Amino acid sequence: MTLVFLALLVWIAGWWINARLANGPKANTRAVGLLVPAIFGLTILIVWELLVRGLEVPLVILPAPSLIAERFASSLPILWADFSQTILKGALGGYVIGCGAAFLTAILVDRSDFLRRGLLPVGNFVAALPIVGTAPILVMWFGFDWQSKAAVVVVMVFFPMLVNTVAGLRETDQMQRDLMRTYAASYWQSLFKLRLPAALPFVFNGLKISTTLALIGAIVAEFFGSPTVGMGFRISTSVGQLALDMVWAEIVVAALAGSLFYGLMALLEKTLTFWHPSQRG
Amino acid sequence: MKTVLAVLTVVVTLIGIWYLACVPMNIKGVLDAAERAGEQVTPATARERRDASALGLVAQNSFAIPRVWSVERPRLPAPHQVATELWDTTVMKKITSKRSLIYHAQVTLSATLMGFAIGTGLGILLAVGIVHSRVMDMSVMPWAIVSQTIPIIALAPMIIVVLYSIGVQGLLPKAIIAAYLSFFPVVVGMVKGLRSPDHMQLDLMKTYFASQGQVFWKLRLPSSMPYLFASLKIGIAASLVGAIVGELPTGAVAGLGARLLAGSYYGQTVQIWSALFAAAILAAALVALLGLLEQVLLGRMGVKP
Amino acid sequence: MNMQMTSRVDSAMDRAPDAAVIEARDLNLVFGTGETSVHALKDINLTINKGEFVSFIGPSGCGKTTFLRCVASLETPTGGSLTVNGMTPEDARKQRAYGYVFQAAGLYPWRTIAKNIKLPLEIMGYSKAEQDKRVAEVLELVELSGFGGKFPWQLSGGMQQRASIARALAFDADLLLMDEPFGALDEIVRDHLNEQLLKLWARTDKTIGFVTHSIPEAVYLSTKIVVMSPRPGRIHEVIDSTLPKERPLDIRDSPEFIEIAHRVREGLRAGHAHD
Amino acid sequence: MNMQMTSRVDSAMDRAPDAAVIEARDLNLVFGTGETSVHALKDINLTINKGEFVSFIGPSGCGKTTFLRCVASLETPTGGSLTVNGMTPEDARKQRAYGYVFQAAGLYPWRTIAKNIKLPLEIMGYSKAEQDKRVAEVLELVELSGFGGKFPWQLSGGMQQRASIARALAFDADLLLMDEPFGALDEIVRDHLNEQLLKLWARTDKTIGFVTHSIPEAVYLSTKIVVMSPRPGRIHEVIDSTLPKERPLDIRDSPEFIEIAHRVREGLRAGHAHD
Amino acid sequence: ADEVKLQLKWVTQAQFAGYYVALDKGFYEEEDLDVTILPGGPDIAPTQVIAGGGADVTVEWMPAALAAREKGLPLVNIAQPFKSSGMMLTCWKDTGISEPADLADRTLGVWFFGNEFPFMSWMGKLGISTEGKGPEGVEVLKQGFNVDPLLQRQADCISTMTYNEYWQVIDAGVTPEELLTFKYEDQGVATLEDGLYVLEDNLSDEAFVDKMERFVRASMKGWKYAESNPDEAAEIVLDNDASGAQTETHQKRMMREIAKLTSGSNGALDVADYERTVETLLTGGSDPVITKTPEGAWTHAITDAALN
Ligand SMILES: Nc1ncnc2c1ncn2[C@@H]1O[C@H](COP(=O)(O)OP(=O)(O)OP(=O)(O)O)[C@@H](O)[C@H]1O
Ligand SMILES: Nc1ncnc2c1ncn2[C@@H]1O[C@H](COP(=O)(O)OP(=O)(O)OP(=O)(O)O)[C@@H](O)[C@H]1O
Ligand SMILES: Cc1ncc(C[n+]2csc(CCO)c2C)c(N)n1
Ligand SMILES: [Mg+2]
Ligand SMILES: [Mg+2]
Repeated sequence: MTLVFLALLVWIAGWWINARLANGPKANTRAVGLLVPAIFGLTILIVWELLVRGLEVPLVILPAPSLIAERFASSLPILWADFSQTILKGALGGYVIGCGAAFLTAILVDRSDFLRRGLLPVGNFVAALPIVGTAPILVMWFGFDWQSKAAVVVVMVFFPMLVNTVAGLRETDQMQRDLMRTYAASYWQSLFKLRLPAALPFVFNGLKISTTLALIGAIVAEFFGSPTVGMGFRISTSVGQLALDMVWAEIVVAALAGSLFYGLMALLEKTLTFWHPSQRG
Repeated sequence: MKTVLAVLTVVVTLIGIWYLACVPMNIKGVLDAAERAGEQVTPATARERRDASALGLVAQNSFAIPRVWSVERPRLPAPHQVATELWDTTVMKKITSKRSLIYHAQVTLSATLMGFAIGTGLGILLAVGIVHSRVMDMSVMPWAIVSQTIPIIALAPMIIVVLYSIGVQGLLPKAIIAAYLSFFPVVVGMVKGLRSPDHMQLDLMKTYFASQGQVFWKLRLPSSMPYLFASLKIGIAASLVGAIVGELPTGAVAGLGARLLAGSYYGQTVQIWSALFAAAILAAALVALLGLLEQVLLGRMGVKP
Repeated sequence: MNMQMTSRVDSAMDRAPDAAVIEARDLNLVFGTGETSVHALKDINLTINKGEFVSFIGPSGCGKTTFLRCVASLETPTGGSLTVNGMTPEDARKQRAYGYVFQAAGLYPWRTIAKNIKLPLEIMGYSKAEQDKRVAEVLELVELSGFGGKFPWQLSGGMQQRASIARALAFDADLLLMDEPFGALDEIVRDHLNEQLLKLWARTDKTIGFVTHSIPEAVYLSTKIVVMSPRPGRIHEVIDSTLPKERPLDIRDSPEFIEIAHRVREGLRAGHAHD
Repeated sequence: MNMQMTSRVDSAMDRAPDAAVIEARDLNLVFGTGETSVHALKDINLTINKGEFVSFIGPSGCGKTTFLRCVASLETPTGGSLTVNGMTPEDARKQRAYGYVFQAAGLYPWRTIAKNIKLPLEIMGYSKAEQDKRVAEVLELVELSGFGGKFPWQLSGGMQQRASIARALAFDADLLLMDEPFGALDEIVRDHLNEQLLKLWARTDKTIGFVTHSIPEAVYLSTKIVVMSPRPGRIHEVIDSTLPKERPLDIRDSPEFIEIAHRVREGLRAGHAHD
Repeated sequence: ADEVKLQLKWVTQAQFAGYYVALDKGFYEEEDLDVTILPGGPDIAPTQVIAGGGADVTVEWMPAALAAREKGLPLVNIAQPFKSSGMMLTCWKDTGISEPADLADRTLGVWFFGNEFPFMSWMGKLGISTEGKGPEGVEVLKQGFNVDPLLQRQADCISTMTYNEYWQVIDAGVTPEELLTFKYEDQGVATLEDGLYVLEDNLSDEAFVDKMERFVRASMKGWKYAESNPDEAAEIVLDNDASGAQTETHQKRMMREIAKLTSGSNGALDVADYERTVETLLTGGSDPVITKTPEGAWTHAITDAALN
């Protein structure tokens, strides 16, 4: 019980420090901007640890962060193998193919008003499909290795990316397009000099959404059949073996990879769309 | 009108492609069956056919082509097979029957709606907190993003089991997974929406010396509506995915997810596809409903049609 | 709401008691710090008396808006003193001492015109009946009776701008602060609104602070024209108008008008650094 | 790019050969159909000769922009005839016969000022060296040398507008179409740009079509002022300016100027229905 | 009535007919029990459910139960309605496999999620590595929910149960002659399946023990009824299937096969079977499932009281 009480105390303390920092004079500095969420995360970890210990939650229900960290440190080779199978091959492969294909399709679709009118509603319908449901089908089609995972990812990211890119290519305002007309610019000139740059913020929106979709798709698809390596494989077999610490270690890998992937895209976005008002603060 | 025509053209084209795709996809199964029935196929044994290209097989065994659209357990069911199954399991069955897709859709729907309600409520609350408290903004927002990089779907079974163990069963565990998936778009959209009033609109409130509550109710909330609806539409689709995924681990109990799984378990591809389409139709209907609600509400708010 | 004397009178000893509505002494405002700081207002000294119509004119970035925002307590000066109705701008804001009209009409699109005008009244807790009465009154005043049930987008720009003025007039503030209220309108509509504004001012005896970019507008409307210059923003010249209070539109072709306009233009040009 | 005669001269028989740059005969344009249709241009007859500076003035919605867009072949008339340099507007556009300046600067935010000005040059296939030369030239012309490397949002509104004019000047078009290019600028900057534009026009002998809301601006700049009136959009009056070609800024205080301005205002008022 | 929550290892099917029959025929009621049967699923670990207190008793395979015990979750076998194992490896005959040694250098589908232990032991015994293809090793696929990997020839062999997946292969149009099966029973690596397990701590609670005695008694009554009335039992199962996915033919056939596995048991654990299972698991190759002989992993106390 004392541990539970302590947890409460830690929570209050963490919040208090953050409140001081966030409303203090240095609130807008980069350091504080990083520190505050870090303190928040740390507080949650400590509270979690204390609560699990204090309430004696069984290991098979929820392991303490310290156990997870221990498992993480001692299983690096396995985690790396799983990471490279699921993320590097499955997720990344599918991401590149899916986003690339969607991008090219968007350019094609944008060329024809008829296609856009016809394809977009259909695209939205398909986007509403619970794509994870196609995982068993795609495993049947593409086999057990990473190719089927990549296929699931391709299907998952294709439509969000397509819809965003098409919207982006429409994003130019009337005046910007008219300007191109006054120059009697060709289709390709106005594509490369106007519509693509103007679409970039939307394209990145699609790319960012797709990062998390890619991870989810690749991991979940492994539930429906996989070789004996991969994060989804490890998670499901570890649950069966009650090795919950391993499950959580994989989740940590997923969260790290996901955040990194997302962050990378956000960084790329910042450098390429520096001119967009949303990036200028 | 033009749009309808365009959509129809695209749909017809897609269905055409689909029918064509059935040929290479299903040819091996058809040939295996033919071989067993004693017919002459080339190459003669399944072993050899395993490594042959599908298109090659089609070329060599053109007699089998018509059969690819009526295989019982196809790799890719033909559109009419899916349509027939959909028809049989919706219109032709009593909706109380466990074999009725409507029954299963309704099970999923209730989890979806419950999860959506929880997720949306939570999302809006969180957004309100984030907009009004700097601490919340700085500490919670980054973690909300990180939270979405966790493959919750992979955790669904554990969540179900953990909730199971504290006595929570039935709708709620599924709804919680659905809520987890739907809260994020709502938070992001709502934060954006609540922050959408421009400086001038906020300053106007300041000149009236309006309280925070008044600013919220009279300015922030109304101006967030378009953003809210945009994210609600994403949220409800996500919620449906969550509900379906939440149905997978509990196996073949009830719901579209269960149909999906049971279909997969027994190799009933037609059943998988019809469950998938039912889910997509459900999602589209939900989104359309929200769109309607949006139109009515925004119309009442005088937004230019 | 009448002028209320607070303990801060000492800082305003040299003004005629109960006449000065706005009083700035060595007012300074610097945005930001370090290299990127902007000296938006430098050593502003200005007294605006009750019932005056004061225009602020000057090139973009000279601090016109900033000054008005200081008066409205939407911005906090970094030096000097500023009183509104003899109190701090903040206290004046809390007493709802002024109505503010922004450059764009800024009507809330989800409210009808009548509901937009009601907005401040709701916030200030007027009774329902009182709200309705006042809305009808000010709609009449800006010649928009009959349009109360329309949504903003159903009105032309000029009508929207009139509605936003009505909104600022709906509650009892003796001070009206207007930041380029007609900037977005075409010349004919603008002329018309100028005429109406003058009439309104003459009738209600409000004090008006008015920012504009247009020399004819400033000359036509004001009893006093404050010409400002930028970098740092300061008052270049204060020109008192010799025009009569009664001003038909074609006063603008009179030599007196042209003479004042000329002075304003010269003042502007002298204080202007081309960018 | 000099005027090129095509086979379509027949449609422009009654104009002085190679003088009329723009020629509209009974030009009509109706937007939409049925109940919601708008008659934006009705029976427009107008000839603009080489070297003229023609201003279009009129209340909002009278079709000024629409007319300019027809000339630029951004809009297709629904009746009557219109020729530009003796050809159809479409052919003229394809021959890059004109430069167009929009109301807002409309610079692409992802390009620097220099790159923005290069945009038409890239599209029209000028050589790299030629591009650089011309950019330097026009930047000089609009007094923006040294700002080529900046991004649009790093410049003030006036500077952006000047950059957009530079962009339209960078390639050899003898016709310049400007749709309220200075609408968003303050009066002083506007005066300055007006002066420069006049100089440029005098020097280069371009033909200029210029839309404005400002009476002084129209009078100051033009050799011919087209006063339009709305609903349906038509030409109310065409006023020829009697001012000399050489126009210092203070010509605006001259009686002649005031007289023309007065005529324009009267014309405007007569054609205007208050909203 | 006393409440009992039973967690099944898998979805509602004839594999669990005994419990559904006991429920449906009122055998539990007669023992003054109020039994709730919780269906399992592909990702439900019964051990985890019981550890969290979500169930009182669970149907589980012994390898998983013993593994959990070594992980610190003290599960105890209180009854063993299944005498023999129904697990086997089903291969295409035309791949040239004729004996276990031929399995090397093949692709095999295996169930994981705690069901992989018997397979690992077998391979360990055969001296075949599961790390990858090669003259001494096999490529292992994590097999999904169905028999597609075999039908699509993505694997040369897959895991099947005599009562379920094997018949799905047959239903897909494959003839028994095309197939070759290796029963774990025949290979001497059979492990006990579908026993009833409870948490050790609960066994010191007399009321709980009493409840379990009645539960096991009623359940065995259900099993014996099901064995002798397979078609009726299958119907009962179908009535309880909420997914509407099971078919009558399949369940009736499954019930007949299940009866073969349960017929040899009266419910009491055969200690010889237990020891064979433990031995199999201990010798499980390089990475054995359990590392030391478990203590107290079973008890006869309940069956002794229940069945006499
Ligand atoms: N919030 C702010 N932060 C930093 N600088 C500001 C801020 N607001 C205004 N400034 C700067 O202060 C100076 C004065 O701005 P202000 O808006 O008062 O000018 P203005 O005279 O109203 O110009 P305009 O005619 O363009 O409206 C400008 O240089 C402007 O860039
Ligand atoms: N694309 C369009 N579709 C329908 N109506 C249009 C369109 N463009 C312009 N109009 C209508 O045509 C009329 C003339 O418009 P135009 O833009 O030419 O006016 P303007 O004189 O340029 O006005 P302003 O001074 O406000 O720019 C207006 O009533 C306008 O609403
Ligand atoms: C994903 C998955 N994991 C394990 C099993 C194994 N399993 C558990 S209970 C049972 C009997 C069902 O016929 C079987 C085979 C499976 N089938 N699918
Ligand atoms: Mg301003
Ligand atoms: Mg216009």
